[in-house]
Formats: sequence, C-alpha cells, structure tokens
Amino acid sequence: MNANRYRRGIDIGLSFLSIGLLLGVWQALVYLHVYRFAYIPSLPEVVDAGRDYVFSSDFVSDAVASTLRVLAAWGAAAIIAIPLGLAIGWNKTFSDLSLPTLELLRPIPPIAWIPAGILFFPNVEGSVVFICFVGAFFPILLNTINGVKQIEQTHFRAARCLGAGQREVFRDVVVRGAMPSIIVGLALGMGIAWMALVAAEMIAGQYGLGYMIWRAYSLAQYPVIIVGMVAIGLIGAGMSACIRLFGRKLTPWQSQ
Amino acid sequence: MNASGVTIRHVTKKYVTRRSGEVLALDDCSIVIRPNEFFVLVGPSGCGKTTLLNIVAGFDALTFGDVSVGNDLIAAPGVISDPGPDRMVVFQHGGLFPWMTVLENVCYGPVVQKQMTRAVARDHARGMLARVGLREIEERYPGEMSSGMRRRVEIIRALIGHPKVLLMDEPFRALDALNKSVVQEFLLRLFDTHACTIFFITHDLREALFLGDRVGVMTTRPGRVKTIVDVTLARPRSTRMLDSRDFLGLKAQLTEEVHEEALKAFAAGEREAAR
Amino acid sequence: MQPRGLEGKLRRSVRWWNTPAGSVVLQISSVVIFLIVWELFGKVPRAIPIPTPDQSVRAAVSLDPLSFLYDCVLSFYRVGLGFLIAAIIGIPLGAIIGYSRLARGLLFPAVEVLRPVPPIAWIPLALLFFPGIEGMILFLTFYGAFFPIVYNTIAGISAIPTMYIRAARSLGASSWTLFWRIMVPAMLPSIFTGLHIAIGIAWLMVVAGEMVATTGGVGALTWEAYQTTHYPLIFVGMAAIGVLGFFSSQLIRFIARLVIRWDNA
Amino acid sequence: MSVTGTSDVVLDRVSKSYATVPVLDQCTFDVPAGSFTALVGPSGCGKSTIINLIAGYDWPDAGRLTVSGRPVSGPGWDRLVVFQETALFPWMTTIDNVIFGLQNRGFVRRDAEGQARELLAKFGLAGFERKYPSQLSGGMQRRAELARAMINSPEVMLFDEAFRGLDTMTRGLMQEYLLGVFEGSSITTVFVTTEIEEAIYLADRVVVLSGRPAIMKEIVTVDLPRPRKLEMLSSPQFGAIHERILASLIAEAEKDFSENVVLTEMLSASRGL
Repeated sequence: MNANRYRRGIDIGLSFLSIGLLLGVWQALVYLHVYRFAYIPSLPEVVDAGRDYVFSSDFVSDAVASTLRVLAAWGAAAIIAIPLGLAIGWNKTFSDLSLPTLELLRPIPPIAWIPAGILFFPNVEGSVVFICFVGAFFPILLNTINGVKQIEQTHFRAARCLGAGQREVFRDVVVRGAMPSIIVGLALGMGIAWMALVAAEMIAGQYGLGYMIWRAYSLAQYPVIIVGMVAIGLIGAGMSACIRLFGRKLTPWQSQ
Repeated sequence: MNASGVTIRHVTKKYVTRRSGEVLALDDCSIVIRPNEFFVLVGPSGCGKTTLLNIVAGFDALTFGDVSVGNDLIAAPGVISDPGPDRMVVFQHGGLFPWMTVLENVCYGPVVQKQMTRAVARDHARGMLARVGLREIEERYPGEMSSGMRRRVEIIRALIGHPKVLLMDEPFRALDALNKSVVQEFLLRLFDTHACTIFFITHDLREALFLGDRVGVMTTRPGRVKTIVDVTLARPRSTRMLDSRDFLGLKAQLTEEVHEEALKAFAAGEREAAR
Repeated sequence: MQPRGLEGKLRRSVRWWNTPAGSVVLQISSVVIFLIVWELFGKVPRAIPIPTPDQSVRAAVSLDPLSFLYDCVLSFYRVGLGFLIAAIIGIPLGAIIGYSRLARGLLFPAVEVLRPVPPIAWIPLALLFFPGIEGMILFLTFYGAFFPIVYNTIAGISAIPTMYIRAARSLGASSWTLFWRIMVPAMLPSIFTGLHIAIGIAWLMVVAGEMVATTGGVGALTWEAYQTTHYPLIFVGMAAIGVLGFFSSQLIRFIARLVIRWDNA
Repeated sequence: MSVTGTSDVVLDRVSKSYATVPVLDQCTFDVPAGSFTALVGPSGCGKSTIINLIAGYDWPDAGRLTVSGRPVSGPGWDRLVVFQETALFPWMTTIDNVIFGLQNRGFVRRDAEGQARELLAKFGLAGFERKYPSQLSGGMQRRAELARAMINSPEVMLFDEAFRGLDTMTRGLMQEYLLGVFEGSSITTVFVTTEIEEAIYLADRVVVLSGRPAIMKEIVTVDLPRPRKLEMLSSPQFGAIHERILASLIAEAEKDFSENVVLTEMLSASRGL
C-alpha cells in the first residue's frame, strides 16, 4: 500500500537523521570544547586513523586473534553447557547433584575470574580463553535448562505413548524441544563472551582488539581507540547475526 | 483387530498437596469398557476424569484398585506400567510435536517402535493421510495449521499404530462450533471403519451423546461414577439423529445429572477462592 | 493379585532419591563434592598451587574487617549510583521511545548503533574523558545498566495489551489517567526485568573498572591479591563479588514484589 | 443499577479492511433496542471487528454505523465491552476496577465505592472487594468485569467471545447468570460467540455471518420463551434452530473457506469413508 511505503520512507529518513544527529552532537561537543570533549577525537581524525589502521597487518592479526579466542571459548562452552543443561533439565537427580554448585558460581561475573584465570593457566592465551568461556557458559547453560523445562509434559507423554524409549525421548523431544531456547542462549553467550574477551585482553592480553584499544590509550593514539571500538562492535554484531541465521535454519518450525 | 476392553476396578487416588493436605481425587471408581466400544465420561471440571485417564495411560499412579487392558494388568497399588503404544492418548492441549512436519509426526510411532522402516512408514502414512483428505498438508508444521486440522492429524497419528485402546482427553475443547462438528464426524467415520476401543472424556453433553455407545457421569470431587447411560442411537451416526426424540430425552436426563454436580463443584470452587 | 505377563514393564513408582528429603541430600552432597574436588585440585603439585578452600577461608578471616567492609560498601555504592542514574534516564527515555512514533524514529536508531559495542570497550575512552577514576567507573556502571533498562521499558510499553487501553478509553479515562493508572502499572513488570538484568551488568562493569583502576572496591581487592601474590585472597574477592551481586539482584526482586503486588497469585 | 437504554444499533453496508485484507464487506443488519442479539460465524471472520466498530475503537471504511441514530465517533461509556480474556486491570483491586469508570466521570470515591459494594454483593462478590483479579476464579473475574461495565448504566453491552477460556461448566453457569441479569432489562446486547448452543440459549436473534470478508448471511429468530430454562437445551425447537445454524455455517464453509480448500475436501472425504 502507498500509505505503508510512505511510512517506511519516513522511518528510513528518521533513522538517517537519528544517526546523523548522534554524529553531529559528538562533533559539536568536540569542536566547541564542551567540558573535556576536547580530549575526544573527532570524526575526521577517526576516519583518518581508521584508513591507516584497518589495512595494516596489526589490525588483521588483532582481529583474527580475538575472533579465534572467542570462537574457541564459545565453542567449548557450547560443547560442555548444552549436554549438561539438557541433562540437568531432563533428569531431576542429575539436577540435584550439579545445579546447587553451578548456582553458587553463577553470580560471579566472568570479569571477576580474570585473576583466577591467570593463576590457573600458565600462558595468556589459556587464561583469556578461559575467561571468555566462563562468560559464555552460564547463558548457554541456563537457556538450555529453561528450554528443556519449557517443553510441555504432553510432548514427553505423547512420545512415550508412541513407543519411544528413554533414548528416543531424549533425541526427539528433549533436544529438539529445547533447540529454540538453546539458540537464544548461544547468541547471548556469544555477546557476553565477546564482552569478557575485551576485558581480559585489556587487563591481561598481549594482542587482540581489546589489547589494541588499551595500547592505543597508553600510546595516546586516541583516534585508534574509536576505530577499535567500531571494529569490536561490528565483529560482535556479525557473529550474533550468524548465530541467529544458523539458528533459524535449525528450527524451521519456529514461525517468524 | 486387536482392540481390547478396559477394566477399571475400585480405583481410588489420593494425593497430598501443601495447601489442602490429603485430597481424595477418585473414590472407588469401577468401569468396564467393552472391546470396540466408544465409552464417554462426562463430569464437572476438577472431578478427576483426567486423573482416571492418566492412570489408564500409565502417567499416574493409583492408591487402591487395579486397571487392566485386555488381559494385561496396567496399574495396581505401588506399581504402574510405562505408557506405550497399546494405550494411545489424544491430548487436551494437542500432543503433536511442533518440531516435526505432519508426515514426520504420523510416521513417528511405527518408526520409533521399529515396526517399519522410515520409507515404508512414510508410504503408509501418506496413504492414510490421503484417504482422509489431509494429503496436501503433509509437509506443514503443526504451527502452520488450524487447530481443527491439528486435531485430525493427531487422531490419525494415534490410530496408525492400531492401539488396543484410544484415550481421548477433551480433545475438541478448544475448537469452535464449526470445526468441532467437522472433527466429530471425522472421528465417527474413523471409528466406524477402524475397529478400536475409545475412552473419551468431555464436558460437552451433545458431543458425548453424538459420539458414544455409553456415557458415564462422574460426581464432583471425590470422583465417583454416578450413572452410566446407554446411548440407543444406531450407527453410523449422523447429525440428523441429534433432533430425534431419543437423543433429546437422553440429553435432558444427562443435563440434569451433570448440572447438579456442576453446581456442587462451583460452590466448592468459590469456597476455595474465598479461603 | 499377581500381575501377569508384565513383570518387565511394571515398576515401582518412587525411589528414595526422588523424594523431597532425598533431593535435599543430593543437593547438599553436590556442594560438598565440589569443595572436596577443589581441595584435591589444590593438592596437585604445580608451579603455583591453586589455593584450597581452607586456605581461602583462613585468608578471609585474616583480613582487616574494616577495610574489607569499606571495599564492599565502596563497590556497592558505585554500582548503586550508576544504576540509579541509568534508571532515572533510561526509563523515561524507553517510555518516550515506546510511546511516540516520532521519538522512536529519531532516538532508537542512535541507541541501536551504540548497542553492539560492549560497554567494557568504553574503558579507554572513559579514562580519557573523565578527570578522575570515580567518574570513569560511574560512567561504566551507568552505561552497562542503561541499555537493558531502555530496551525492557520499550518492550514493556509495546507489550501492553490493547484490551486494557480500549477498556480504559471506553470507561472514559483521560490521557493523564490512561498514562498513570493504566500504562505505568502495565509496563512495571517489564521494567523490573530490565532493572534485574541491568544490576548484573552494572556489577560486571564495576569489577572491570576497579581492576583497571585499582583504587578500592572488591574488584581492586581481587586484582591486587593476584599482583601481590596473596593468591588465596583472590577467591575471597570473587566470593565477595558473587555475594554482593546476588544480594543486589535479590534486592531488586524484593522491591519488585513490593511494587507489583497484584502478580503474586 | 438503573435501566436507561433504548438504543438500537444499525449497520448499513459497513465495510472494513486491514492493510489489503477485506474483513467486512457491505455488512448490513440491525440490533433492535433492548434486544439480545448473538453473532456467530467461523473463527477469524470479523466478528470482533464488528464489536470494535460499535465500541468506537475503529472506524468503518465505508457505510454507516449508528447507535441510537447517531454515528459512532469514538469509545464511550454508553457502549461497554466485555472482552475475550478478562480485561480487568490486574494492578487494581476488584473494587478499584469497578469504580474506575465512575471516578473518570468525577464521582467522589466514597459514593462510587458505596455503589460498587452494592453491585458486587448483588453479583456474588461480597468479600472480594480488596482482592486482585488474579486471586479470583475465572467465573468471578467475568462477573467483576460485568459489574465494572454495568455500574455505568450502559445503553449497549457488547460481549466479544466473553466466555471463551472458561471451562464448560463455569461457562454454563455464567450463561445462566447473564440471563438472570439481562432478562427483563432493556439493555441492548450484542454477543459474539463461536458456540451455537450458547448463542441460541441466550439470544432473541442470531445473526449468522459468512467467512472472511464477513457479510450477514441470515438472521435466525429464537422463538424460545423467556425466562430461558436449561431444559430448553434439549427441546426439539432448540435442536431445529441449532441444526439450521450449523447447516448454514457448514454450507458457508463448503462454499469458500478462507483458510483452506482442504477442509472442504475433508468434509466430502469423511462422508465418503
């Protein structure tokens, strides 16, 4: 309909205006030296620094290192947390045996594990991956548990009526029924792992995007900080989008 | 065919809740369902109809009495037998797996019981779906169909394994009048052509009389069998019979019996809410 | 009566570990097993042995209670202040974005663009901008708490059932009544969900900020324990962070229960 | 509760579409003043749209919709709706819900509460004034909602599948309850339902609507005497009316069922088995 197209046009226009305003206010504050905004790099400086930096080998190796760390940690968390969550959600006895301990550890934010992580692992690589792992682990675990708990009892009963044994109930009801929630957990876990990564690299790292913005700060290359932040945001958003896309493929019955 | 009767003898069920202590849900219920019979149980909500059905299905334990299907003992105090394909249930809120297509749902039983290979089961299921006019929707997910359609698929899924008894727990409750009447006729035609024993629970007296061979009325909690009414209408049934004098007489009789219990249950419910 | 032919299928309905008492036993043994495993890990010979539970407890006891309490209160204060400012700005902002189409079009894309950058990545810029450490930490807690609050407020306002608005309009409600007596209570549960998530992230941010800046607070305590090789103290710091975080989220839950009295059936 | 209403509702070739989907197409019927009229039709056929138009939540694209001869220009307390699921405000106690309308019209709280107490007692809700809706049973919630509407002495009452979601037993008792309140009053009532039995039991006239886009198919007069009794559900007269409405709906479904061709196929297949 015309009215709809008109409306969508306005929305797109407003989006540009909105982002334009954000950038504009930033520039105005910097150029007018409001409070300490004089210290903050301006857009042209950031663009210049970005042009130099994005094509440098430093940037590529930082980005690759960060991405690999996050993927390793997130993958390990998924491999451990999904089966664990399925078992906890499905089996009351198993849940009694493991959930209290996990509940005890859960309120400790991943960042608080940084010193312990460094202590546990002889090298930086191991501790950074461990901290990201802790970040990704709990969202995936909790969403998996919830996913199993939310499966209607009817579906368990129907499967058993149809002659499914324990193994088949697990395969055809528990795993598939919890899938939508697991995917939500995987996306959330990726977000938090990415956040933990930045912190871990900043505090303990030797390279990676988090370390890069920290080094830029120490070396007073201020525009590079913002370039790094944009890169972190873009890569993180890209990975979340991949998970959502993959998740939609895995759960074709979920209507949008 | 392998349809069997169901014998429910002196079944009593007590359970303990934190709020009201020990509750007597079923009190000495005895029903004998004959092989190939369509037995309907009506009664006010909360009277324990579903509990009784769950005991027969093997979802729930009983406190006293016993249940057998054919010659097999199903439940006795302290023991229950696992639910299985001999006692298939059609659920109140729909039991189709939302993550499987219609065809996968219908095939599931034969494949998981290793009665048929997947390919054979698919052919078989396709044939069955085609016979009842559901061929076109076999690749759809349950979330993409109307609730009336889901009900029909679920009935087909239940019947494909030739259960000894089909247990139906208010399966048409959420349907509107039009869909309900279509699915009722659908079930009647299947009952006429497939030998099976059906244990059917409903609130709807019209539905009870239209479908059943006998209708049992349950009292409000604790659930007891109050009366069992023989439905003297011939088969195959048609909607035209709903105007007959026989039908109206039976309906008046049942209405009175059930209404009396409903009023009791309603008063009990208000008392509960006031606490 | 003797069951016939079904012995294999029949089963006893309840085993001891499925009873409520058995469940409690299992839950307690879960924690006990965890402590034993941890203790055993501490016995594994390695360059720096992992501190055991009893060493950690001894470290906790030997702490100066006053300075420890000061660290806890300081972190709590930092979280609380940042969180409060985020709520004061975030809730009205979310409400405006949820309510007005124009505000949504004008403000929401800017919020969306900022969101993918994890709040921790703002640390260098915040250090640059704020003259003191307190300003930096305050900004971090504020910024971390801000997005969940805004998003959940928007979600809350768009999830108000039309039915309530319609019923109120039929019953003659003015816009003022509609806003304060219908829309505000209707979105409260969602706002509290946001606050609950926000306080968790605020704790995460405060720990990160304190570790970077090391000027007091439980985050700094934990990091300094590592730097000064008082390793058992690391676990004391972590436990303190966990307890404080748990306590603050329970506090939010408690306030929610006080405010949302109608939802407890 | 004073009885003031002698309003009639007239729909004259009313059409309405959402986006590009026509929901109502030249729908014409009237609801005489003081009558109890039920609307039945397949689910999703636009019955609720009619309620929304009469209540003033939405405007017709074409045609004329009048209440007491005046075109509808927005929501007002002369036409009140009892919704599908309970629309009591969950954050207000029962009594606060009931007096909400009176307060909006400037009544002093004390006067309003007095009136509300009286009415709640009449509706069997004495002692529940300070409870929140979530603490009431389904039947009580519906009665509280009814009280919230009735205290404003509306001229027209609109029910949008009001008893859906209640179990059959409570539903039956609510129907009796409604009859007790409405028989002998002169409130004009429009009652949307998918249950044919309910429609006949309650109404003077049943308007049968076709599938989407909805057009008025037939008006069936229910000539059962009042007060209605439960026994009438088993009378031959009742059966005949039921059969007529069901036949009309099925004919409609066979002609064009918006949702699927399969249903039609289904009907013929199940008859041929």
